[in-house]
Amino acid sequence: MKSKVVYQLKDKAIWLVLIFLVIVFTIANPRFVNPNNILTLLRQVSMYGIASIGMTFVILLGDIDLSTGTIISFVNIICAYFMVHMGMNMWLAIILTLLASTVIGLLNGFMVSTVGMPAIIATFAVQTAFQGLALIISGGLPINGFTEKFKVFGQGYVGIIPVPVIIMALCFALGSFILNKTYFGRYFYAVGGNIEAAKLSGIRVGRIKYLVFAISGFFAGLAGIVMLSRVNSGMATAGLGYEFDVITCVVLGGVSVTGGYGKMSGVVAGTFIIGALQNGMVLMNINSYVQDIVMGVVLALAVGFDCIQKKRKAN
Amino acid sequence: MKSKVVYQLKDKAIWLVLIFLVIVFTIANPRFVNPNNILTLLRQVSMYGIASIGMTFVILLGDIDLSTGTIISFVNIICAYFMVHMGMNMWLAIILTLLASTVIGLLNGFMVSTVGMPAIIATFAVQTAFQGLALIISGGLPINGFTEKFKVFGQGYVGIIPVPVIIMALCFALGSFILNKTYFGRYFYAVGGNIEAAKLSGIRVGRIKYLVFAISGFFAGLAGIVMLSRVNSGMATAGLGYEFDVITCVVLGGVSVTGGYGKMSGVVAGTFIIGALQNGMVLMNINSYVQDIVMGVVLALAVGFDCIQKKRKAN
Amino acid sequence: GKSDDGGSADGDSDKDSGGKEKIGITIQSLKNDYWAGVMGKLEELLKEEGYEYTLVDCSDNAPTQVSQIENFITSGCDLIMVHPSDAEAVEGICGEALDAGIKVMCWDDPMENTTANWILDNTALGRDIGEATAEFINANYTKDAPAKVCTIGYPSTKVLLERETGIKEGLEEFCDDGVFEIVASVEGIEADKALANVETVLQAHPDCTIFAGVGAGAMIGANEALLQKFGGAGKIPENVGVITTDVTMQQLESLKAGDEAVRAIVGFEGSSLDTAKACLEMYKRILSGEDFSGDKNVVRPTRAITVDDVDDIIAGM
Amino acid sequence: MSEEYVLQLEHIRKEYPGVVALKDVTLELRKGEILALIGENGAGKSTLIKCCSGAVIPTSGKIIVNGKEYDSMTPQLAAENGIAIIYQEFNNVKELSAAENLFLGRPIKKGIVVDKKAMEREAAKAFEQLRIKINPKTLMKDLTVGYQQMVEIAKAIQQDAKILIMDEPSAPLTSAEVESMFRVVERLRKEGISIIYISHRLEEIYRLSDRILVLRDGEYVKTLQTSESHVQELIKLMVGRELTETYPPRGDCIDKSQVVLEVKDLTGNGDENISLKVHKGEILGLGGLVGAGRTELAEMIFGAAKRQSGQMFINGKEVNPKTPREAIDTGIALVPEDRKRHGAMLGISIKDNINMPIYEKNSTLSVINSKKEVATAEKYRENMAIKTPSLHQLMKNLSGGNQQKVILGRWLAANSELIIFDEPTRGIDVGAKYEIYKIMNDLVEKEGKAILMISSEMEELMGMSDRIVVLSEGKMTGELAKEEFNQEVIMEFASEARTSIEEEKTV
Ligand SMILES: Nc1ncnc2c1ncn2[C@@H]1O[C@H](COP(=O)(O)OP(=O)(O)OP(=O)(O)O)[C@@H](O)[C@H]1O
Ligand SMILES: Nc1ncnc2c1ncn2[C@@H]1O[C@H](COP(=O)(O)OP(=O)(O)OP(=O)(O)O)[C@@H](O)[C@H]1O
Ligand SMILES: [Mg+2]
Ligand SMILES: [Mg+2]
Repeated sequence: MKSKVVYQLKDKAIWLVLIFLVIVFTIANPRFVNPNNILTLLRQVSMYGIASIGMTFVILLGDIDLSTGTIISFVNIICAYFMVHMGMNMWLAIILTLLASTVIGLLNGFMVSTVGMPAIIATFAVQTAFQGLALIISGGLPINGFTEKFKVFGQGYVGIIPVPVIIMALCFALGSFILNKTYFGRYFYAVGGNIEAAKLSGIRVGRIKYLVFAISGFFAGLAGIVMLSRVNSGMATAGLGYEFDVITCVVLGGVSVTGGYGKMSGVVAGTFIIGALQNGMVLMNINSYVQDIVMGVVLALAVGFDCIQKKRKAN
Repeated sequence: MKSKVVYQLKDKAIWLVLIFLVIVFTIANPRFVNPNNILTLLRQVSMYGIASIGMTFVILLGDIDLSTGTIISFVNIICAYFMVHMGMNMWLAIILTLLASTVIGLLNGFMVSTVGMPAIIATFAVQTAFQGLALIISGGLPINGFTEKFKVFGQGYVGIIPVPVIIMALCFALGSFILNKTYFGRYFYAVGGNIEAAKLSGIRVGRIKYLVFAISGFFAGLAGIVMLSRVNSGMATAGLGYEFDVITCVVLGGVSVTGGYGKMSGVVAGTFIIGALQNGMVLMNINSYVQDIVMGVVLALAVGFDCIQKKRKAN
Repeated sequence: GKSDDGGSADGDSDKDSGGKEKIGITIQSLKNDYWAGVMGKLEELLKEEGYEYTLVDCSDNAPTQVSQIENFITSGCDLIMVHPSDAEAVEGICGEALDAGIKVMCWDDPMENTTANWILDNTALGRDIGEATAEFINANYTKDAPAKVCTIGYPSTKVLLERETGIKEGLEEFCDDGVFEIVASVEGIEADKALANVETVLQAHPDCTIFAGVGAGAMIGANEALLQKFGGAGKIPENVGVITTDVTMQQLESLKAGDEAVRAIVGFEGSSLDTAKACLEMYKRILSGEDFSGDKNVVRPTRAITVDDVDDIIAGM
Repeated sequence: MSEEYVLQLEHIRKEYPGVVALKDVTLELRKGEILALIGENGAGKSTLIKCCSGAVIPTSGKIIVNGKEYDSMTPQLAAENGIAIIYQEFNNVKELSAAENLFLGRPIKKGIVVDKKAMEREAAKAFEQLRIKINPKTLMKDLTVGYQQMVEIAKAIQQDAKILIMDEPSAPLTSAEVESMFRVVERLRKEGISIIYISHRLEEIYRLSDRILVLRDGEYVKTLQTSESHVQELIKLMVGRELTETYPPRGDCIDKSQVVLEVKDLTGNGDENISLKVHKGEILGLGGLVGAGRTELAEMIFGAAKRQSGQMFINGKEVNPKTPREAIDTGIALVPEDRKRHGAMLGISIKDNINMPIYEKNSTLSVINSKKEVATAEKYRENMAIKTPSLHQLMKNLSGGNQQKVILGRWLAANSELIIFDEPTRGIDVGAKYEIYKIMNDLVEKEGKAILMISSEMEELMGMSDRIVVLSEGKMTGELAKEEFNQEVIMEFASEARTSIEEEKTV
């Protein structure tokens, strides 16, 4: 009973951090809580949010995906290339693009699962190689000139709610559903917690890894498409460094990097915290060098606090 | 008996890769094996080599240090600042700088060991925060105008051997000595192999982590000083992304990212491979996009090959 | 746009509260000495004149920049200056800013949804670098012993790619016939990377003497490599040279020293201060409500800085 | 008074979230005695002794060593005070040599440089004393489980400890190895060293100890003089009730006409040409010494390890499982030997642990039927009498015996026809043992399952099996019917291939 309370409190703690930040930023600049700004903020983090679903699964397995940023870039380029240089139908381009990103994820899965490489190395290799490929395809130049229709994913609205925010919300819902209601979710926790035991319980761990990396690739691809639509221009470096932003969202959200523990709701909070920080600090007119420091310190404090809690509880 | 042979072969395999690369590049451009070029190549990788000592220890522990690049940048700036803006004596500046880099390492150690944060998060937070700090100190501007004397670390020669190459060689020798001969070197394997057993055997694991991160900080600092002297100008972004180059050297060298296994000699080979690739591809005038792809593929193949070997042996 | 009412209404209340106009500035990267230098001066000027401003960089990431402009709109800026990572990417949001009654200025690109553009044609800038290099080559080489040239670029960024292309065009255009040959093209935006790559090029082509690059890092790295190759300042042959753009103190000092490999720097208005002043001038023109509808593209001047006028420039850094 | 006791644990209390592992436990160890610590699984024995090394920090209570009082210990303090502990779980470093493991944490060194030669010399001496043949240079990972445990024991002895604590040291050892360990332990007692000895094997307790301390459910029950106590009394104190028979009776339920599992000439994973049959309703015992290759055989049958050649039949149909999943789907289950590593998923709930192999079956379009999930878990919690406040309790908060029951529940839920038990009662107390035997009986008797049971405990093997197959060095060396069961014969078969190879190994 007591342990349940402690756990719930822990899961809630990250929301308290979020509330605290919101209060601070609101005091500094009341515009922060303007509904308009909140929607802007949500739209700004939508790409992180979407990509974080797959990253959450990967991290739950105790692995990591450093290729997310490159997949976003690569997808940016090929989707733009399909539509602009090949004049492909928008939907077809999107489907092919998502397919491609999933296949890159499968490649990660292959290296991690079949070859047995540590995820950090495998996905870093993919990151490096596909960055080069994206640059070759684009020749280093941005690709633009999409149809108006394509703008809807990143710039459209349903009522007053921006479409990317809706996509993000749907992704979070889907992620939460997969984790809590399907057997895949149970498997992720089992594999992340004790891979040997999971294997001997009949879980095809290899396939689960393929699946999870493919999912991670897929969501990175989706984030890439939303980004492309949002900025209306495909750049081969668009996703550079995104993986760490996404990892930060996930880890802030309380997902254990050693695998086996974490919740989707925490990741939602983690994502919002990053959004609030990025948005709020600009509203507060904080020097961009100082912003780096704040980001580092917040990450250290949030995760550090969590770790100290855990340590204390363990004794 | 048999397993010993397999191990030795495995440790040698990376040297075979190196030899293979050397042959390929020599065929492509015979200048590659020109002693002059070999020395140039060694000088080019000297910063990787120096920083890789600490990284090897960290990875042997099963941790990772993402702050290496930032420490290099930070050290670049403060050493330059001490010498140029504060007119400090060169040696004093170097000592203070190395002290500072060691202290940053200790900060990593504190977060990992005392707070209990996962190394990847702790060192990433430090990376972010200190990048900001380096930019603030320098105001984003390069700092230059060092004494002639200072150039010796990066540009000097002893006979025909560049000083940075000598420093690298000494560092490798020291690293190897620590790992094989000293008791704390053996502790690194113990902690990386089975942290619980190490703890219960009375090894002060906490201190070992402090020590290893401090060492990693120290060697990153040393690499930063060599870089500063070599480039003759301090930039706040000088080390950006270096951590992954260094990690690549270490991992190519056969050090297991899950900790507990690896040798200094492998890291030497890994470092040379990266050097040969970077140098050889420029000699061959390979497009820089393609260079990325090659890097990614080589990393994947080298580590993948190793993993398959291991897997096969396990069955 | 959704931000219309909120944005402009709040903007008014800000002005009522006393201060001068509020300016939001987002540039590609502040982690770069050229930009840090110019922006440092601009900040001084803005402070002096009592402007309220926010200065951020987007780490060369278009979506981040879009977000930053969104935040500027929210925070009620009167003028947004964007130095776009990708001009096309910020068109949409700049349009929203205009809709919200905010003036928008673009640095570098001839954008659509802006009040005015302060433009620099990077291909043209590259061509200027090529021209300056060509002058040096023409003066030192002949058809029989053509110059071996290495270009130092950074093809992952659009503007720098354009610059590098421009350099090659400029060389073709301004060099005498057959007087040069490009033997290598390497990457090098950071000094250490440029240094390593130039060293390697010097191994592959020991007779490579001309290095034309896209920025400060390329110059510093190439200069160091040459200094090391020839054994220090004063020992560099007359016909060896490094020519790039960007105006930073270290480059200027190397140029001024005269005995290093730096031969010319292609700059813009002059010193960082000159550029900052010119930029502020643009702000004032835009904020004063000047009508740019005729031709909103204000082209920035470029010029080659050589040993002769280097002192004037240094004074304003 | 403090002179009389070398170690006193006073009023120790240890709380974990949701569990009180120890409630006000007091223990006093006299100089030169062997104090046995017994209790059911989860009684808190390991937790208590971990307080002596700082591996566990007590919530309250005092630790008095040689008159010095501490609130909690650290491994360093323990070492300084001459306390050495052999833990229940393995505590070695696989990539270091046996010698380095022996000196882990206190290497022989000159300055900061380690003296490997000296360590190897000393290690060789230590192994000699224990009469084990291990090359000190061998990497730990190349040693079998039994040898690894012997290194642990050698390590504790090597420390010249004044107080030696051993947590189930005999569990992975063969009887010969246990014998040589006993000789050493007795010698140490003569030298005036005080020893705490934990074991579930009561015959060991009687053989060694001077006094016995009984724990039950984290509470101190009683301390007895060994010479004045009786087995029945001890069991009663531990379990809190009377236990009549060690092995519950089982009716004749073997259906000779139905062969559930047949393997023919199975080779691979260290085993050669294994052929055996298990009938419906039969328990086939698999005997042998440590390293005989029984676990390897189980892994092969279960698809967890690759086989090179041979055939396998389930109910007469040839099967070829390449993964545990395929094995499970053909009706095979494996209750693994190493519970912590291969069985229990510690970070997830009891409910999820039980349901893991059947989730796919109980899902429509991959969505779990949560009613069925809870019902299944509830059913097996009741059937197995798993002690837990809630099915949502994480596995790690259960004691070893209860974890084993959860894992059993998992395989019963999977409704397997053949269940392989690898050391089903290793490290499990008498009470829980009896319950597990009963469950096994029910499985063959009432549900007509077939069981393949690997056991190193001779009594268990003979008490539970209908037939016994003996392996040695990966080869089948004998088969005995129930009437032929005889300890000496089994031992003979078990060591058949062994003697020759052992000599070769030490070279
Ligand atoms: N880290 C932990 N977190 C929560 N509960 C724990 C933890 N470690 C042990 N416990 C609980 O403490 C109790 C005592 O466990 P302990 O391992 O000391 O028993 P034991 O007597 O050694 O049992 P066994 O004979 O199975 O080894 C058990 O109920 C167990 O579930
Ligand atoms: N991968 C392998 N390759 C070759 N030989 C192996 C391999 N794994 C184990 N062995 C050998 O097979 C034998 C069986 O080892 P193991 O200790 O698991 O046997 P066991 O009969 O299951 O013992 P226990 O009684 O502890 O269950 C040992 O001699 C071991 O050295
Ligand atoms: Mg125990
Ligand atoms: Mg076994």
